Amino acid sequence: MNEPWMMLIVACTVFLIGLMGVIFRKNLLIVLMSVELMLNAVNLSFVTFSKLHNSLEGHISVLFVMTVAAAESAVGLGLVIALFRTLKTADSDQIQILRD
Amino acid sequence: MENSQQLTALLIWPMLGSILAWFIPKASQRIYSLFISIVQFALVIYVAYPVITQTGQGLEQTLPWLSDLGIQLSLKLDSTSVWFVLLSGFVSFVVLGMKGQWYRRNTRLFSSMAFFLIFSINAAFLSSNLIVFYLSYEAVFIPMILMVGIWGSSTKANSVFRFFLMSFFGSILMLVSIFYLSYLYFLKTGIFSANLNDLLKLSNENSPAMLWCFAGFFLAFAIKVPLFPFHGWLKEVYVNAPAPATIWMSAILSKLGVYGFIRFVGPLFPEAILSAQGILLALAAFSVIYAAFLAIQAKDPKALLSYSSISHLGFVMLGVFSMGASAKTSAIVLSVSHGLTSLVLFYLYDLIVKRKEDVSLEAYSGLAKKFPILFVCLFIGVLASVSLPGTFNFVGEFLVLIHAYPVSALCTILAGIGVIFGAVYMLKFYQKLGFGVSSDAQVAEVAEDISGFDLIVIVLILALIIYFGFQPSLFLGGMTNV
Amino acid sequence: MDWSFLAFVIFATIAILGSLMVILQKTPVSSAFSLVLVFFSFAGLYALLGAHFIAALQILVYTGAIMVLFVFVIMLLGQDEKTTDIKDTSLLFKGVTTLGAIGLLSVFLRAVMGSKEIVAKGQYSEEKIKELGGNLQAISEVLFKDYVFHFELVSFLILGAIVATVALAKRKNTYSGEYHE
Amino acid sequence: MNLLLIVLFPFFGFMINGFMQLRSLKTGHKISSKQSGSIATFAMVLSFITAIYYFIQFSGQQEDGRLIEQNLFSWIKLGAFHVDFSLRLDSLSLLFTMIITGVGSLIHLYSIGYMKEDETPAKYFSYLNLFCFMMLNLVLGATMPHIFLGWEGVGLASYLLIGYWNQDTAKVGAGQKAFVMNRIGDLGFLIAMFIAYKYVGSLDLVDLQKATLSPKIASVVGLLVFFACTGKSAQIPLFTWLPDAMAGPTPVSALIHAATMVTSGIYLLTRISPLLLQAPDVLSVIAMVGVTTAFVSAVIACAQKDIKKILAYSTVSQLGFMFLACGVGAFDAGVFHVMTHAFFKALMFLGAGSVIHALHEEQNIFKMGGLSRKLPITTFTFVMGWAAILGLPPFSGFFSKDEIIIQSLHSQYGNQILFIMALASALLTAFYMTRLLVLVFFSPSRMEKETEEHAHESPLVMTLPLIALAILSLVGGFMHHSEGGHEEGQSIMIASVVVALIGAAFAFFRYRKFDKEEMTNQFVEKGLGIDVFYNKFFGNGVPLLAKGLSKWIEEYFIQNSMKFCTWMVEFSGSVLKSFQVGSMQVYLLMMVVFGLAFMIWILESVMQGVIFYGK
Repeated sequence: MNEPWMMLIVACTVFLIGLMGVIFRKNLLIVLMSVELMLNAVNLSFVTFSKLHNSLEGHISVLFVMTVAAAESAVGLGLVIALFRTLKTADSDQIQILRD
Repeated sequence: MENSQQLTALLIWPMLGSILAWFIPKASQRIYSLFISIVQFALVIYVAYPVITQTGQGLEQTLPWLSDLGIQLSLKLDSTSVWFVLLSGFVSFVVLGMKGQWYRRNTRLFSSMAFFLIFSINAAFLSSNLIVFYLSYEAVFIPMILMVGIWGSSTKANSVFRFFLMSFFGSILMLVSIFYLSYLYFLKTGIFSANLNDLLKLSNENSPAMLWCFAGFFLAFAIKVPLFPFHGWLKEVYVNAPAPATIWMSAILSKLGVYGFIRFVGPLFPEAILSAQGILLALAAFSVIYAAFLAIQAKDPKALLSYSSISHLGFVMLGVFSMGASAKTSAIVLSVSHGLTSLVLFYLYDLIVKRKEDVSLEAYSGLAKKFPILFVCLFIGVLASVSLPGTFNFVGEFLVLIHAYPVSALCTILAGIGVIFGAVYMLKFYQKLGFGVSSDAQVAEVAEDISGFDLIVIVLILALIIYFGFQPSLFLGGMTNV
Repeated sequence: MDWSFLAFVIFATIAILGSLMVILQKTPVSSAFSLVLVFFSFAGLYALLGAHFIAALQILVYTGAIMVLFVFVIMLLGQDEKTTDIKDTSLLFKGVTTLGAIGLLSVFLRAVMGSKEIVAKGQYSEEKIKELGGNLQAISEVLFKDYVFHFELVSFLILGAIVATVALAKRKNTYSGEYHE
Repeated sequence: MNLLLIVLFPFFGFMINGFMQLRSLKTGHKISSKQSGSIATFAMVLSFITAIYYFIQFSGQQEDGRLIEQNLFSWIKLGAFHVDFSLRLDSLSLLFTMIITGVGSLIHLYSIGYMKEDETPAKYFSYLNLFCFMMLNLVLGATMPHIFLGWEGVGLASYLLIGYWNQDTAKVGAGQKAFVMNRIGDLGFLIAMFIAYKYVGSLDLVDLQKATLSPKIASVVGLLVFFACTGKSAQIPLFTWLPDAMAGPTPVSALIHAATMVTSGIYLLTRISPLLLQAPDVLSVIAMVGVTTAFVSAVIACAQKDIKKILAYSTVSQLGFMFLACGVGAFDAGVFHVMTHAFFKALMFLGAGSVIHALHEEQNIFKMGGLSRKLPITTFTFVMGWAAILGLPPFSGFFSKDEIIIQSLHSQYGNQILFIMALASALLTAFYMTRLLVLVFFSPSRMEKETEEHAHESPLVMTLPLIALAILSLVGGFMHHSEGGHEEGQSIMIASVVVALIGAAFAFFRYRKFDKEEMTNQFVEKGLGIDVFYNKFFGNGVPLLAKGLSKWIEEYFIQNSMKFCTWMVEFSGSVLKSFQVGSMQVYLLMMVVFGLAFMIWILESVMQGVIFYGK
């Protein structure tokens, strides 16, 4: 059977790819997608560690993360819609009202 | 040590006063403040009475808080802290009776802040847990800064900023030291604790780390007292602050620094103090002379008084750094007497200012003829300040010097020279205000001599100063057996 | 070669490449579809790890619900033209980001190596799970015994999210006070 | 009888008069000098009667039985340090008590007349009583701190009385000068106490007298105490305050600056004489300083024009004689001279006061003259005082002064230099005193017409003390049982009288017909430049130093470093602000970079075992 650390490497890679996406993409939709990528990567590591430890806490956590992710993407997308409606853009660089 | 529940009352009552102040009508705020502070003082006396009479017995109370982090509300009233708590109770009661613009503008905020100040001062003096001490030590800033900022004179912004910066700079280093000490304790025992009694087990260690911790504590308290190179914030703040804030600062808050040295620095770092004793004593002695010189050239009477405060606290520090039980007691006696004296002087000066418009020292003259009783009181205050024998200050200063002499003759003599200059500037202060030809134009229309509450309180304090000048055994007796 | 290893390689490759595509595609729509790919491959990985229930949920929740939401919003906003933000971002910025990611990866890898030393101490070994009647039974046992309170709390979270979403996405009230038939 | 009574009577007088004064300020009701003065005088007389009671009690006893001690309460007690507040009466303090209360009563009485036109006589008399209270504490105190209490207390009273007319800032300044110069001396007292406590372990005078210290310590203590005495008793180098102190009312000068306070230095030295005798070096220093002061101030007195200043310098000179006596080990002679000097100098001051009173505050002796007809009683009593200070037999000064001069040569510690200088001072004393006497009372009048017409003899309240003091000046010399049966003493005695007569004759013939103002040497008149030097050096130097300190250290160093601190905060704030670019991506990138660094650090620490995590 494949070694669990391989799973972890996949999780790490996907997580970092998601992170890169969050950092250098400016389209809010893609940023949100990248966040989903990161969440998934974390979920994968949860499950892997759960197997490693012979425990089910990891699965439970994944359940909760999924619910939170669903809520988060719902709220996030709602925000994007609201922003787009007022600012006519989904580009995060354009959204700087709170800065000054 | 007796376990006692009364100590929390000293914290709860002022806190209650602070909250209730918001629900009291503006017009009756002064009466309310007076009432709360008198009850507070009575409480302090009630709690402190057994501590004073039963020599060596203290009260202790521990409430759990964040025990895992080694933070407990452990309160302790022993023969060191009891005098400071009493002094602060008394001073607060007097100060809150003062009339002034703080009872006309933002009154509710003032009383609320005043009681919050009393609360945090009491917490700082009572706490024997270093973290809690630090918290209350910092909490003192909030009302202080608000008071200077809201009721102070016009040029206050910069001074408040400096005051905050200097004090915060010092105390944040103290916090780091506290953390490091409790970490050291953790390494030794495996438990995190910031309790003084636990940390005292580290005191016999002589490592560079302890020296650094000492430096952190030293800086915090030296700024608070203040000692010579750290006094830069003081003059501006004292001059700009409203009279109650000035009195609190010079009578109580500076004592917080002294108390910190006596309570924490002395027991925790005996080795470090002994190795730096020469420098510390020299700093204290130099503070005395240096501040005296500054006072001599000061134009503003309030600046003069604030410099004189530094000068006298130099004597206190001389006693503290001399180490030894007797020297410590002497320093406490001098602290209390200085608290009373500066209370009288700043109080009376405020009364004079209320009767005058201009505040430059040149603008006053010949007021003694106008306000004879006020100036008789002021003169006795001045005499106490120059520590004439027969006043309480003399007892303190004499004891400090006589116990400092065997430790360092040179520093004692240097500080003694400060006594001479003390006479110079205090007499200058009094003469400029009181003597000479008075010009009526300068005096405000409704200028009456001191009377009512002011007179009663001032006479009471002066009587205390003179009484303790001949009968200081109350202070000395309770402390010798520790 | 083990068939499961083969499956792992396939799924892993799809997942990594798919996620790269998510962040590199110019149009949000293609990103979204790449994301679907990634979700599916993750489901496969979960299955490989024996977490069948999670695998099913992954497809249900992510691919079924979240992805639909994304696509729906893209449609709603009309974000179908190509974005230029990848090109607009300076090369230095991208370089630093990549370098940081690679650095983090190396750190993670170092930590991952530590996973070899993990000794399984939990009580839900594969045999135990089989005994209980499968993954789903085991999870429900834990979830509704030990974590029931948290479970209920999460429902509040979702309720809050629903309310928030409605509040955010709702158009400004255009009701003018007159009722037209 | 209670010893406390002696001290308490003046204290009550002080309290009563003080309260009366404060009350009158409130109500506006005026208090006459007769009212307040009689209270004050009565208090002093009561005190004097008590002292006489003890005098009678003592004279019936042996020498070693003359000691009464009364412990009032424990004053300061801390650990090993213990000071009682107790009074102790022995022959020496009894003598001083008699002088203070006796001469004090007379001067109080005199003041009733002198302060008749003053606005606030109650204040004046309360101060005067306060002074006597403090002075009695000084001489009756059994411990050094108790003496110090009196010591500072008399300084305070002196300050208040010199600056009594406090509308005049110059007079207040003179008071401040006196107080501060006394304080300089007091520092010596304080340090002497510290050293004494360190090596003796007690500050009780009896313990100090019994203590045997190493010569070095004894010298240091002795010198410091002597330094304190130079402040209080106006000796070189701290004598310049006394002439300025004449700004106060004349009875004050008589009481404080001639009869009592300034002699407390002699009292103190006599008290610790056993210590001083262990340190012969200090004794010779005291003698040299004393005789130099006597000589120098006599020289200065010769060039003065102000009647009170002449008397002031004369007092300094006579005090120099007393210190000379102490310095040659003849403490008895010094104390004896304190007594006679109290009589005749108080007499002369009061006489001068009478003259000034008659001439409406005129103090320049060149604007007086021929007053013997106008003021017969004053003249007569003044002549008695003159004869006493000159040392003409059988006046009191003859006995005491000659005793000192004899001792300066023949005592164990005496030598020729001291003797010759003492004799020279006596010559000068005779000269300036005769000059004063002749110019004021006997030479042709140089007064303005109006003043001359108004000049009149003082009322009985003022002349009565004059007469009493004149009698005391005459007979005071016989109160002392001098054991001096020196063979050589006879010749010296004659020599000193002859010297005095020469000086007197010279002055008499020079000033007999004087009718214009004398051109005195300005340098000498201004006190040989010593006062000028002090004013320049300390009077300007200290404020200059203070200004310099405040400018260079306070402003440039302290305040600028404060400014630097605030600047640092502002600067670091502005630097950190530039990180806040407002782009979410940049924040994230920073998060990644710093997170990476942090993780690497943590990992390294874990690998090296610096941080250990749960096992």
